[in-house]
Amino acid sequence: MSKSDGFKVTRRDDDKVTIVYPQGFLDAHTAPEFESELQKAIESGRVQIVVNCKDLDYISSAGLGVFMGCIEQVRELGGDIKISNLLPKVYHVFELLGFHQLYDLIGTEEEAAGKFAN
Amino acid sequence: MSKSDGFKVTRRDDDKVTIVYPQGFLDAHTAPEFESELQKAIESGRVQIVVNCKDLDYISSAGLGVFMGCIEQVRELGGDIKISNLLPKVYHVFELLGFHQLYDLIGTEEEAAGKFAN
Amino acid sequence: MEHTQQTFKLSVPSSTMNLRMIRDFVEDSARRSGIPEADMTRLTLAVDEACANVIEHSYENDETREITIHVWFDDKQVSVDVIDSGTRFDPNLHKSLELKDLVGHTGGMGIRLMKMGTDELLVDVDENGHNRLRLIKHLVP
Amino acid sequence: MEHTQQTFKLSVPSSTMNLRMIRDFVEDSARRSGIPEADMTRLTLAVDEACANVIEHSYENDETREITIHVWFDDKQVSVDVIDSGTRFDPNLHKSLELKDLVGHTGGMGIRLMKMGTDELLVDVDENGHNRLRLIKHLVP
Ligand SMILES: Nc1ncnc2c1ncn2[C@@H]1O[C@H](COP(=O)(O)OP(=O)(O)O)[C@@H](O)[C@H]1O
Ligand SMILES: Nc1ncnc2c1ncn2[C@@H]1O[C@H](COP(=O)(O)OP(=O)(O)O)[C@@H](O)[C@H]1O
Repeated sequence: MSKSDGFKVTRRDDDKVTIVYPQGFLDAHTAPEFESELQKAIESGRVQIVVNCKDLDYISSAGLGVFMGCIEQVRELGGDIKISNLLPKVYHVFELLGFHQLYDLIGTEEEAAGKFAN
Repeated sequence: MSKSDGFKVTRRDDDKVTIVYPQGFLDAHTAPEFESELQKAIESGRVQIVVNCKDLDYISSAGLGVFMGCIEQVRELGGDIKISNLLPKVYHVFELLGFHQLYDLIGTEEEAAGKFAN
Repeated sequence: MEHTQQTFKLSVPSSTMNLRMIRDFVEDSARRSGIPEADMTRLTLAVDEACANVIEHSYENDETREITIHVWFDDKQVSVDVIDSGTRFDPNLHKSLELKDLVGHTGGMGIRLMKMGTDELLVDVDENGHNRLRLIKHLVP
Repeated sequence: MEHTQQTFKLSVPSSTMNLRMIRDFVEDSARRSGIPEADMTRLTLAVDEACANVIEHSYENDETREITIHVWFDDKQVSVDVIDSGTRFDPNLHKSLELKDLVGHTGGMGIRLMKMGTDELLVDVDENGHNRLRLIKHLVP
Protein backbone atom coordinates (compact mmCIF):
# COMPACT_ATOMS: atom_id res chain seq x y z
CA MET A 1 0.00 0.00 0.00
CA SER A 2 1.78 3.17 -1.17
CA LYS A 3 1.70 6.12 1.19
CA SER A 4 0.18 8.45 -1.37
CA ASP A 5 -2.50 5.98 -2.32
CA GLY A 6 -3.53 4.48 1.00
CA PHE A 7 -5.48 1.61 -0.50
CA LYS A 8 -4.85 -1.95 -1.55
CA VAL A 9 -7.10 -4.87 -2.41
CA THR A 10 -6.27 -8.56 -2.49
CA ARG A 11 -8.36 -11.63 -3.31
CA ARG A 12 -8.35 -15.32 -2.44
CA ASP A 13 -10.34 -17.97 -4.29
CA ASP A 14 -11.38 -20.75 -1.93
CA ASP A 15 -13.25 -23.86 -2.97
CA LYS A 16 -16.53 -22.18 -3.84
CA VAL A 17 -16.22 -18.84 -2.13
CA THR A 18 -14.02 -15.88 -3.13
CA ILE A 19 -12.73 -13.64 -0.37
CA VAL A 20 -11.86 -10.02 -1.19
CA TYR A 21 -9.78 -7.95 1.24
CA PRO A 22 -9.95 -4.17 0.83
CA GLN A 23 -7.28 -2.44 2.96
CA GLY A 24 -6.93 1.18 3.97
CA PHE A 25 -8.98 4.08 2.65
CA LEU A 26 -11.77 3.44 0.15
CA ASP A 27 -12.85 6.77 -1.33
CA ALA A 28 -13.57 8.38 -4.71
CA HIS A 29 -9.89 7.99 -5.58
CA THR A 30 -9.48 4.33 -4.73
CA ALA A 31 -12.98 2.97 -5.50
CA PRO A 32 -12.08 2.16 -9.16
CA GLU A 33 -9.33 -0.20 -7.97
CA PHE A 34 -11.78 -2.01 -5.68
CA GLU A 35 -14.43 -2.15 -8.38
CA SER A 36 -12.07 -3.67 -10.93
CA GLU A 37 -10.99 -6.39 -8.50
CA LEU A 38 -14.63 -7.31 -7.84
CA GLN A 39 -15.43 -7.25 -11.55
CA LYS A 40 -12.50 -9.53 -12.34
CA ALA A 41 -13.86 -12.06 -9.85
CA ILE A 42 -17.38 -11.85 -11.24
CA GLU A 43 -16.22 -12.14 -14.85
CA SER A 44 -14.28 -15.27 -14.06
CA GLY A 45 -17.50 -16.76 -12.69
CA ARG A 46 -16.76 -16.27 -8.98
CA VAL A 47 -20.04 -14.91 -7.64
CA GLN A 48 -20.07 -16.26 -4.07
CA ILE A 49 -18.16 -13.35 -2.62
CA VAL A 50 -17.23 -12.37 0.92
CA VAL A 51 -15.70 -8.92 1.34
CA ASN A 52 -13.64 -9.14 4.53
CA CYS A 53 -13.26 -5.55 5.79
CA LYS A 54 -10.99 -6.20 8.79
CA ASP A 55 -8.34 -3.83 7.38
CA LEU A 56 -10.71 -1.29 5.87
CA ASP A 57 -10.11 1.98 7.74
CA TYR A 58 -12.45 4.27 5.87
CA ILE A 59 -15.27 4.23 3.34
CA SER A 60 -17.09 7.04 1.57
CA SER A 61 -20.07 6.89 -0.80
CA ALA A 62 -17.84 6.06 -3.77
CA GLY A 63 -16.74 2.89 -1.98
CA LEU A 64 -20.31 2.02 -0.99
CA GLY A 65 -21.28 2.60 -4.61
CA VAL A 66 -19.07 -0.28 -5.70
CA PHE A 67 -21.24 -2.66 -3.66
CA MET A 68 -24.44 -1.12 -5.04
CA GLY A 69 -23.19 -1.22 -8.60
CA CYS A 70 -22.54 -4.95 -8.82
CA ILE A 71 -24.90 -6.57 -6.29
CA GLU A 72 -27.73 -7.02 -8.81
CA GLN A 73 -25.48 -8.66 -11.38
CA VAL A 74 -24.04 -11.01 -8.77
CA ARG A 75 -27.45 -12.04 -7.46
CA GLU A 76 -28.81 -12.58 -10.99
CA LEU A 77 -25.90 -14.98 -11.51
CA GLY A 78 -27.03 -16.88 -8.43
CA GLY A 79 -24.37 -15.48 -6.12
CA ASP A 80 -24.19 -12.86 -3.37
CA ILE A 81 -21.83 -10.36 -1.79
CA LYS A 82 -21.58 -10.76 1.98
CA ILE A 83 -19.68 -8.21 4.04
CA SER A 84 -17.73 -9.29 7.12
CA ASN A 85 -15.42 -7.99 9.87
CA LEU A 86 -16.44 -4.34 9.62
CA LEU A 87 -14.63 -2.04 12.06
CA PRO A 88 -17.10 -0.04 14.19
CA LYS A 89 -16.38 3.29 12.46
CA VAL A 90 -16.91 1.78 9.03
CA TYR A 91 -19.91 -0.30 10.12
CA HIS A 92 -21.51 2.93 11.25
CA VAL A 93 -21.42 4.32 7.69
CA PHE A 94 -23.01 1.19 6.21
CA GLU A 95 -25.70 1.39 8.87
CA LEU A 96 -26.36 5.13 8.39
CA LEU A 97 -27.40 4.44 4.81
CA GLY A 98 -29.37 1.28 5.58
CA PHE A 99 -27.02 -1.22 3.96
CA HIS A 100 -28.04 -3.86 6.51
CA GLN A 101 -31.41 -3.99 4.71
CA LEU A 102 -29.80 -4.97 1.41
CA TYR A 103 -26.66 -6.83 2.45
CA ASP A 104 -25.66 -9.47 4.98
CA LEU A 105 -23.27 -7.67 7.36
CA ILE A 106 -21.62 -10.52 9.25
CA GLY A 107 -19.16 -10.74 12.13
CA THR A 108 -16.54 -13.06 10.73
CA GLU A 109 -15.30 -14.26 7.36
CA GLU A 110 -15.93 -17.92 8.30
CA GLU A 111 -19.52 -17.22 9.27
CA ALA A 112 -20.07 -15.29 6.06
CA ALA A 113 -18.50 -18.01 3.89
CA GLY A 114 -20.56 -20.59 5.76
CA LYS A 115 -23.78 -18.93 4.62
CA PHE A 116 -22.97 -19.95 1.06
CA ALA A 117 -22.71 -23.63 2.05
CA ASN A 118 -26.49 -24.05 2.10
CA MET B 1 -0.17 10.01 23.92
CA SER B 2 -3.02 12.26 22.82
CA LYS B 3 -3.57 12.55 19.10
CA SER B 4 -3.25 16.33 19.10
CA ASP B 5 -0.06 16.24 21.09
CA GLY B 6 1.80 13.29 19.65
CA PHE B 7 4.38 13.09 22.43
CA LYS B 8 4.79 11.28 25.72
CA VAL B 9 7.74 10.72 28.01
CA THR B 10 8.14 8.10 30.72
CA ARG B 11 10.99 7.34 33.12
CA ARG B 12 12.29 4.33 35.01
CA ASP B 13 14.78 4.54 37.90
CA ASP B 14 16.97 1.46 37.97
CA ASP B 15 19.61 0.74 40.61
CA LYS B 16 21.99 3.53 39.64
CA VAL B 17 20.85 4.39 36.16
CA THR B 18 17.72 6.29 35.13
CA ILE B 19 16.14 5.44 31.80
CA VAL B 20 14.05 8.08 30.03
CA TYR B 21 11.74 7.08 27.15
CA PRO B 22 10.61 9.88 24.83
CA GLN B 23 7.83 8.68 22.49
CA GLY B 24 6.45 10.23 19.32
CA PHE B 25 7.26 13.67 18.01
CA LEU B 26 9.74 15.89 19.85
CA ASP B 27 9.48 19.42 18.46
CA ALA B 28 9.18 23.02 19.68
CA HIS B 29 5.74 22.17 21.06
CA THR B 30 6.67 19.07 23.04
CA ALA B 31 10.28 19.86 24.05
CA PRO B 32 9.22 21.55 27.33
CA GLU B 33 7.57 18.30 28.49
CA PHE B 34 10.73 16.35 27.75
CA GLU B 35 12.91 18.97 29.42
CA SER B 36 10.85 18.98 32.61
CA GLU B 37 11.05 15.18 32.88
CA LEU B 38 14.86 15.30 32.55
CA GLN B 39 15.08 18.16 35.04
CA LYS B 40 12.98 16.26 37.56
CA ALA B 41 15.40 13.34 37.34
CA ILE B 42 18.46 15.58 37.71
CA GLU B 43 16.98 17.52 40.64
CA SER B 44 16.29 14.28 42.50
CA GLY B 45 19.97 13.40 42.11
CA ARG B 46 19.60 10.96 39.23
CA VAL B 47 22.41 11.99 36.87
CA GLN B 48 23.36 8.67 35.24
CA ILE B 49 20.83 8.94 32.48
CA VAL B 50 20.11 6.84 29.41
CA VAL B 51 17.63 8.32 26.95
CA ASN B 52 16.18 5.32 25.10
CA CYS B 53 14.85 6.65 21.79
CA LYS B 54 13.33 3.44 20.42
CA ASP B 55 9.89 5.08 20.15
CA LEU B 56 11.07 8.53 19.16
CA ASP B 57 9.69 9.18 15.66
CA TYR B 58 10.89 12.73 15.10
CA ILE B 59 13.20 15.34 16.56
CA SER B 60 13.75 18.99 15.64
CA SER B 61 16.26 21.49 17.03
CA ALA B 62 14.06 22.26 20.02
CA GLY B 63 14.31 18.62 21.08
CA LEU B 64 18.04 18.52 20.48
CA GLY B 65 18.30 21.70 22.53
CA VAL B 66 17.00 19.86 25.59
CA PHE B 67 20.09 17.62 25.47
CA MET B 68 22.38 20.61 24.95
CA GLY B 69 20.79 22.59 27.76
CA CYS B 70 21.36 20.09 30.54
CA ILE B 71 24.43 18.07 29.54
CA GLU B 72 26.88 20.43 31.25
CA GLN B 73 24.96 20.40 34.52
CA VAL B 74 24.72 16.60 34.47
CA ARG B 75 28.43 16.15 33.78
CA GLU B 76 29.41 18.66 36.48
CA LEU B 77 27.40 16.51 38.89
CA GLY B 78 29.49 13.51 37.85
CA GLY B 79 26.86 11.96 35.59
CA ASP B 80 26.22 11.75 31.88
CA ILE B 81 23.40 11.52 29.33
CA LYS B 82 23.79 8.60 26.95
CA ILE B 83 21.49 8.22 23.99
CA SER B 84 20.41 4.76 22.80
CA ASN B 85 18.22 2.97 20.26
CA LEU B 86 17.94 5.86 17.79
CA LEU B 87 15.83 5.07 14.72
CA PRO B 88 17.78 5.71 11.48
CA LYS B 89 15.78 8.83 10.52
CA VAL B 90 16.31 10.39 13.95
CA TYR B 91 19.94 9.25 14.18
CA HIS B 92 20.53 11.10 10.94
CA VAL B 93 19.52 14.42 12.53
CA PHE B 94 21.83 13.91 15.53
CA GLU B 95 24.64 13.11 13.12
CA LEU B 96 23.98 16.07 10.81
CA LEU B 97 24.69 18.42 13.69
CA GLY B 98 27.67 16.50 15.06
CA PHE B 99 26.06 15.19 18.24
CA HIS B 100 28.23 12.06 18.09
CA GLN B 101 31.18 14.31 19.01
CA LEU B 102 29.53 15.42 22.25
CA TYR B 103 27.35 12.47 23.23
CA ASP B 104 27.61 8.71 23.35
CA LEU B 105 25.10 7.46 20.77
CA ILE B 106 24.74 3.78 21.60
CA GLY B 107 22.93 0.86 20.00
CA THR B 108 21.02 -0.55 22.95
CA GLU B 109 19.79 0.57 26.36
CA GLU B 110 21.70 -2.24 28.11
CA GLU B 111 24.97 -1.30 26.44
CA ALA B 112 24.41 2.36 27.36
CA ALA B 113 23.55 1.56 30.98
CA GLY B 114 26.59 -0.74 31.13
CA LYS B 115 28.89 2.19 30.39
CA PHE B 116 27.97 3.69 33.75
CA ALA B 117 29.04 0.53 35.59
CA ASN B 118 32.74 1.43 35.30
CA MET C 1 -9.38 23.50 25.13
CA GLU C 2 -9.16 26.76 23.16
CA HIS C 3 -12.41 28.68 22.91
CA THR C 4 -11.31 31.73 20.99
CA GLN C 5 -12.04 31.49 17.27
CA GLN C 6 -9.40 29.65 15.29
CA THR C 7 -9.20 29.30 11.52
CA PHE C 8 -7.37 26.74 9.38
CA LYS C 9 -7.16 26.91 5.57
CA LEU C 10 -6.11 24.40 2.92
CA SER C 11 -5.97 24.69 -0.88
CA VAL C 12 -5.12 21.75 -3.13
CA PRO C 13 -5.39 20.86 -6.82
CA SER C 14 -8.83 19.46 -7.67
CA SER C 15 -8.03 15.75 -7.75
CA THR C 16 -9.52 12.82 -5.88
CA MET C 17 -5.89 11.99 -5.08
CA ASN C 18 -6.05 14.87 -2.56
CA LEU C 19 -9.20 13.75 -0.72
CA ARG C 20 -7.13 11.95 1.88
CA MET C 21 -5.09 15.10 2.59
CA ILE C 22 -8.33 17.05 2.91
CA ARG C 23 -9.73 14.54 5.41
CA ASP C 24 -6.54 14.57 7.49
CA PHE C 25 -6.59 18.37 7.47
CA VAL C 26 -10.23 18.57 8.56
CA GLU C 27 -9.67 16.05 11.36
CA ASP C 28 -6.47 17.66 12.64
CA SER C 29 -8.00 21.13 12.77
CA ALA C 30 -11.54 20.23 13.88
CA ARG C 31 -10.13 18.12 16.72
CA ARG C 32 -8.88 21.36 18.33
CA SER C 33 -12.48 22.42 18.93
CA GLY C 34 -13.12 19.55 21.33
CA ILE C 35 -15.78 18.07 19.02
CA PRO C 36 -16.69 14.49 20.00
CA GLU C 37 -14.81 11.90 17.93
CA ALA C 38 -17.98 10.38 16.46
CA ASP C 39 -19.27 13.77 15.30
CA MET C 40 -15.88 14.56 13.79
CA THR C 41 -15.85 11.30 11.85
CA ARG C 42 -19.25 12.07 10.32
CA LEU C 43 -18.37 15.70 9.62
CA THR C 44 -15.15 14.62 7.88
CA LEU C 45 -17.11 12.15 5.75
CA ALA C 46 -19.55 14.94 4.83
CA VAL C 47 -16.63 17.15 3.75
CA ASP C 48 -15.13 14.29 1.74
CA GLU C 49 -18.44 13.87 -0.10
CA ALA C 50 -18.73 17.62 -0.74
CA CYS C 51 -15.19 17.78 -2.11
CA ALA C 52 -15.59 14.65 -4.24
CA ASN C 53 -18.67 16.29 -5.79
CA VAL C 54 -16.78 19.52 -6.50
CA ILE C 55 -13.93 17.56 -8.10
CA GLU C 56 -16.19 15.34 -10.21
CA HIS C 57 -19.20 17.53 -10.95
CA SER C 58 -18.29 21.22 -10.49
CA TYR C 59 -14.83 20.91 -12.05
CA GLU C 60 -15.48 17.76 -14.11
CA ASN C 61 -12.13 16.27 -13.10
CA ASP C 62 -10.06 19.20 -14.37
CA GLU C 63 -7.00 18.84 -12.12
CA THR C 64 -5.68 22.31 -12.93
CA ARG C 65 -8.51 23.80 -10.81
CA GLU C 66 -8.19 24.53 -7.10
CA ILE C 67 -10.36 23.49 -4.17
CA THR C 68 -10.16 25.35 -0.86
CA ILE C 69 -11.27 24.25 2.60
CA HIS C 70 -11.62 26.53 5.62
CA VAL C 71 -12.15 25.01 9.06
CA TRP C 72 -13.05 27.36 11.88
CA PHE C 73 -14.69 27.04 15.22
CA ASP C 74 -15.68 28.80 18.40
CA ASP C 75 -17.30 27.33 21.49
CA LYS C 76 -20.65 26.85 19.73
CA GLN C 77 -19.90 25.15 16.41
CA VAL C 78 -17.40 23.83 13.93
CA SER C 79 -17.79 25.16 10.38
CA VAL C 80 -16.15 23.84 7.25
CA ASP C 81 -16.29 25.90 4.07
CA VAL C 82 -15.71 24.15 0.75
CA ILE C 83 -14.87 26.78 -1.87
CA ASP C 84 -14.66 26.31 -5.64
CA SER C 85 -15.06 28.33 -8.82
CA GLY C 86 -16.80 25.71 -10.94
CA THR C 87 -20.48 24.97 -11.60
CA ARG C 88 -22.76 26.36 -8.90
CA PHE C 89 -24.81 23.73 -7.06
CA ASP C 90 -27.08 23.63 -4.01
CA PRO C 91 -27.31 20.19 -2.34
CA ASN C 92 -30.33 21.43 -0.34
CA LEU C 93 -32.34 21.48 -3.57
CA HIS C 94 -31.33 17.92 -4.44
CA LYS C 95 -33.60 15.04 -3.49
CA SER C 96 -31.59 11.87 -2.85
CA LEU C 97 -33.10 8.56 -3.92
CA GLU C 98 -33.89 5.78 -1.45
CA LEU C 99 -31.19 3.14 -1.12
CA LYS C 100 -33.33 0.41 -2.74
CA ASP C 101 -33.75 2.63 -5.81
CA LEU C 102 -30.00 2.98 -6.13
CA VAL C 103 -29.36 -0.75 -6.65
CA GLY C 104 -27.36 -1.05 -9.87
CA HIS C 105 -25.96 2.49 -9.54
CA THR C 106 -22.49 3.35 -8.26
CA GLY C 107 -23.46 6.85 -7.12
CA GLY C 108 -26.19 8.90 -5.51
CA MET C 109 -25.38 8.56 -1.80
CA GLY C 110 -23.01 11.50 -1.29
CA ILE C 111 -25.48 14.28 -0.60
CA ARG C 112 -27.37 12.09 1.86
CA LEU C 113 -24.14 11.55 3.82
CA MET C 114 -23.42 15.30 3.70
CA LYS C 115 -26.80 15.98 5.30
CA MET C 116 -26.42 13.19 7.87
CA GLY C 117 -23.01 14.44 9.04
CA THR C 118 -23.98 18.07 9.58
CA ASP C 119 -26.55 20.21 11.39
CA GLU C 120 -26.65 22.90 8.71
CA LEU C 121 -25.65 23.06 5.06
CA LEU C 122 -25.47 26.62 3.66
CA VAL C 123 -24.71 27.70 0.12
CA ASP C 124 -23.57 31.19 -0.84
CA VAL C 125 -20.93 33.09 -2.79
CA ASP C 126 -17.78 34.34 -1.10
CA GLU C 127 -16.13 37.77 -1.41
CA ASN C 128 -14.24 36.60 -4.52
CA GLY C 129 -17.38 35.40 -6.27
CA HIS C 130 -16.58 31.73 -5.63
CA ASN C 131 -19.06 29.05 -4.65
CA ARG C 132 -19.03 28.42 -0.93
CA LEU C 133 -20.69 25.44 0.71
CA ARG C 134 -20.68 25.73 4.51
CA LEU C 135 -21.00 22.53 6.54
CA ILE C 136 -21.83 23.21 10.18
CA LYS C 137 -21.76 20.91 13.18
CA HIS C 138 -22.97 22.26 16.53
CA LEU C 139 -20.95 21.64 19.68
CA VAL C 140 -23.06 20.43 22.57
CA PRO C 141 -21.68 21.95 25.80
CA MET D 1 4.39 10.98 -11.42
CA GLU D 2 2.85 14.37 -12.24
CA HIS D 3 5.21 16.85 -13.86
CA THR D 4 2.93 19.81 -14.39
CA GLN D 5 3.20 22.44 -11.69
CA GLN D 6 1.07 21.77 -8.63
CA THR D 7 0.47 24.05 -5.67
CA PHE D 8 -0.70 23.26 -2.14
CA LYS D 9 -1.46 25.92 0.50
CA LEU D 10 -2.00 25.76 4.25
CA SER D 11 -2.74 28.51 6.78
CA VAL D 12 -2.88 27.88 10.53
CA PRO D 13 -2.83 29.93 13.73
CA SER D 14 0.72 30.72 14.84
CA SER D 15 1.18 28.11 17.54
CA THR D 16 3.79 25.39 18.01
CA MET D 17 0.77 23.11 18.48
CA ASN D 18 0.32 23.31 14.71
CA LEU D 19 3.88 22.34 13.73
CA ARG D 20 2.88 18.73 13.40
CA MET D 21 0.05 19.62 11.01
CA ILE D 22 2.48 21.72 9.00
CA ARG D 23 4.94 18.83 8.74
CA ASP D 24 2.22 16.38 7.67
CA PHE D 25 1.03 18.87 5.07
CA VAL D 26 4.52 19.44 3.66
CA GLU D 27 5.19 15.71 3.47
CA ASP D 28 1.85 14.83 1.90
CA SER D 29 2.19 17.49 -0.79
CA ALA D 30 5.94 17.30 -1.46
CA ARG D 31 5.69 13.51 -1.83
CA ARG D 32 3.69 14.11 -5.03
CA SER D 33 6.79 15.56 -6.68
CA GLY D 34 8.64 12.25 -6.50
CA ILE D 35 11.30 13.76 -4.20
CA PRO D 36 13.45 11.03 -2.58
CA GLU D 37 12.24 10.16 0.93
CA ALA D 38 15.53 11.22 2.60
CA ASP D 39 15.46 14.64 0.91
CA MET D 40 11.85 15.09 1.92
CA THR D 41 12.60 14.29 5.55
CA ARG D 42 15.31 16.96 5.65
CA LEU D 43 13.22 19.50 3.77
CA THR D 44 10.33 18.94 6.18
CA LEU D 45 12.67 19.45 9.14
CA ALA D 46 13.92 22.69 7.54
CA VAL D 47 10.33 23.92 7.19
CA ASP D 48 9.57 22.94 10.81
CA GLU D 49 12.57 25.02 11.95
CA ALA D 50 11.52 27.99 9.79
CA CYS D 51 7.97 27.88 11.14
CA ALA D 52 9.09 27.44 14.76
CA ASN D 53 11.22 30.58 14.32
CA VAL D 54 8.31 32.54 12.87
CA ILE D 55 6.05 31.44 15.74
CA GLU D 56 8.60 32.19 18.48
CA HIS D 57 10.61 35.09 17.09
CA SER D 58 8.63 36.89 14.34
CA TYR D 59 5.28 36.62 16.14
CA GLU D 60 6.63 36.21 19.69
CA ASN D 61 4.10 33.44 20.43
CA ASP D 62 1.05 35.55 19.61
CA GLU D 63 -1.39 32.78 18.69
CA THR D 64 -3.86 35.16 17.06
CA ARG D 65 -1.43 35.59 14.13
CA GLU D 66 -1.44 33.40 11.03
CA ILE D 67 1.31 31.44 9.36
CA THR D 68 0.97 30.30 5.74
CA ILE D 69 2.84 27.57 3.87
CA HIS D 70 2.83 27.08 0.10
CA VAL D 71 4.29 23.91 -1.37
CA TRP D 72 4.76 23.80 -5.13
CA PHE D 73 6.85 21.82 -7.52
CA ASP D 74 7.62 21.11 -11.13
CA ASP D 75 10.02 18.54 -12.55
CA LYS D 76 13.08 20.53 -11.42
CA GLN D 77 12.50 21.47 -7.79
CA VAL D 78 10.25 21.51 -4.75
CA SER D 79 9.70 24.94 -3.19
CA VAL D 80 8.17 25.70 0.17
CA ASP D 81 7.21 29.27 1.01
CA VAL D 82 6.78 30.22 4.66
CA ILE D 83 4.79 33.45 4.83
CA ASP D 84 4.23 35.67 7.88
CA SER D 85 3.50 39.29 8.71
CA GLY D 86 5.73 39.61 11.78
CA THR D 87 9.31 40.80 12.26
CA ARG D 88 11.35 40.58 9.06
CA PHE D 89 14.37 38.28 9.30
CA ASP D 90 16.95 36.86 6.87
CA PRO D 91 18.50 33.56 8.00
CA ASN D 92 21.18 33.96 5.31
CA LEU D 93 22.62 36.86 7.31
CA HIS D 94 22.73 34.83 10.52
CA LYS D 95 25.92 33.02 11.48
CA SER D 96 25.17 29.90 13.49
CA LEU D 97 27.52 28.96 16.34
CA GLU D 98 29.50 25.71 16.35
CA LEU D 99 27.86 22.88 18.32
CA LYS D 100 30.51 22.93 21.06
CA ASP D 101 29.80 26.63 21.68
CA LEU D 102 26.12 25.85 22.17
CA VAL D 103 26.65 23.57 25.19
CA GLY D 104 24.45 24.94 27.97
CA HIS D 105 22.03 26.55 25.48
CA THR D 106 18.68 25.10 24.45
CA GLY D 107 18.60 26.90 21.10
CA GLY D 108 20.71 28.02 18.19
CA MET D 109 20.56 24.99 15.88
CA GLY D 110 17.47 25.79 13.82
CA ILE D 111 18.96 27.92 11.06
CA ARG D 112 21.78 25.42 10.55
CA LEU D 113 19.19 22.67 9.98
CA MET D 114 17.28 24.96 7.59
CA LYS D 115 20.43 25.39 5.50
CA MET D 116 21.33 21.70 5.64
CA GLY D 117 17.91 20.59 4.42
CA THR D 118 17.69 22.90 1.41
CA ASP D 119 19.65 23.88 -1.70
CA GLU D 120 18.50 27.50 -1.64
CA LEU D 121 17.01 29.80 0.99
CA LEU D 122 15.50 33.00 -0.45
CA VAL D 123 13.96 35.88 1.44
CA ASP D 124 11.63 38.45 -0.11
CA VAL D 125 8.28 40.17 0.34
CA ASP D 126 5.14 38.79 -1.32
CA GLU D 127 2.43 40.69 -3.22
CA ASN D 128 0.63 41.46 0.07
CA GLY D 129 3.72 42.91 1.73
CA HIS D 130 4.24 39.81 3.89
CA ASN D 131 7.58 38.21 4.68
CA ARG D 132 8.25 35.22 2.47
CA LEU D 133 11.00 32.70 3.12
CA ARG D 134 11.42 30.28 0.22
CA LEU D 135 13.05 26.91 0.92
CA ILE D 136 14.10 25.13 -2.27
CA LYS D 137 15.19 21.54 -2.82
CA HIS D 138 16.32 20.53 -6.30
CA LEU D 139 15.05 17.30 -7.83
CA VAL D 140 17.82 15.21 -9.36
CA PRO D 141 16.49 13.52 -12.52
N1 LIG E 1 -20.81 20.23 -6.74
C1 LIG E 1 -21.70 19.80 -7.66
N2 LIG E 1 -21.82 20.43 -8.85
C2 LIG E 1 -22.68 20.01 -9.76
N3 LIG E 1 -23.51 18.97 -9.60
C3 LIG E 1 -23.46 18.29 -8.44
C4 LIG E 1 -22.56 18.67 -7.42
N4 LIG E 1 -22.74 17.84 -6.39
C5 LIG E 1 -23.70 16.97 -6.75
N5 LIG E 1 -24.15 17.23 -7.99
C6 LIG E 1 -25.23 16.48 -8.68
O1 LIG E 1 -26.03 15.80 -7.71
C7 LIG E 1 -26.03 14.38 -7.94
C8 LIG E 1 -26.09 13.61 -6.62
O2 LIG E 1 -24.91 13.80 -5.88
P1 LIG E 1 -24.46 12.71 -4.81
O3 LIG E 1 -25.60 12.41 -3.91
O4 LIG E 1 -23.22 13.22 -4.14
O5 LIG E 1 -24.13 11.41 -5.65
P2 LIG E 1 -23.02 11.15 -6.76
O6 LIG E 1 -22.07 12.30 -6.75
O7 LIG E 1 -22.41 9.88 -6.32
O8 LIG E 1 -23.78 11.02 -8.05
C9 LIG E 1 -24.76 14.15 -8.74
O9 LIG E 1 -24.84 12.98 -9.53
C10 LIG E 1 -24.67 15.40 -9.60
O10 LIG E 1 -25.47 15.31 -10.73
N1 LIG F 1 11.83 34.48 12.03
C1 LIG F 1 12.68 35.12 12.86
N2 LIG F 1 12.41 36.39 13.27
C2 LIG F 1 13.24 37.02 14.10
N3 LIG F 1 14.38 36.49 14.58
C3 LIG F 1 14.71 35.25 14.23
C4 LIG F 1 13.88 34.51 13.34
N4 LIG F 1 14.46 33.32 13.15
C5 LIG F 1 15.59 33.31 13.88
N5 LIG F 1 15.76 34.46 14.53
C6 LIG F 1 16.91 34.81 15.40
O1 LIG F 1 18.01 33.96 15.04
C7 LIG F 1 18.42 33.20 16.18
C8 LIG F 1 18.92 31.83 15.78
O2 LIG F 1 17.88 31.05 15.27
P1 LIG F 1 17.94 29.46 15.31
O3 LIG F 1 19.25 29.02 14.73
O4 LIG F 1 16.71 28.93 14.66
O5 LIG F 1 17.95 29.07 16.84
P2 LIG F 1 16.84 29.31 17.98
O6 LIG F 1 15.58 29.76 17.31
O7 LIG F 1 16.72 27.98 18.62
O8 LIG F 1 17.42 30.34 18.88
C9 LIG F 1 17.22 33.17 17.10
O9 LIG F 1 17.56 32.97 18.44
C10 LIG F 1 16.60 34.55 16.85
O10 LIG F 1 17.26 35.54 17.62
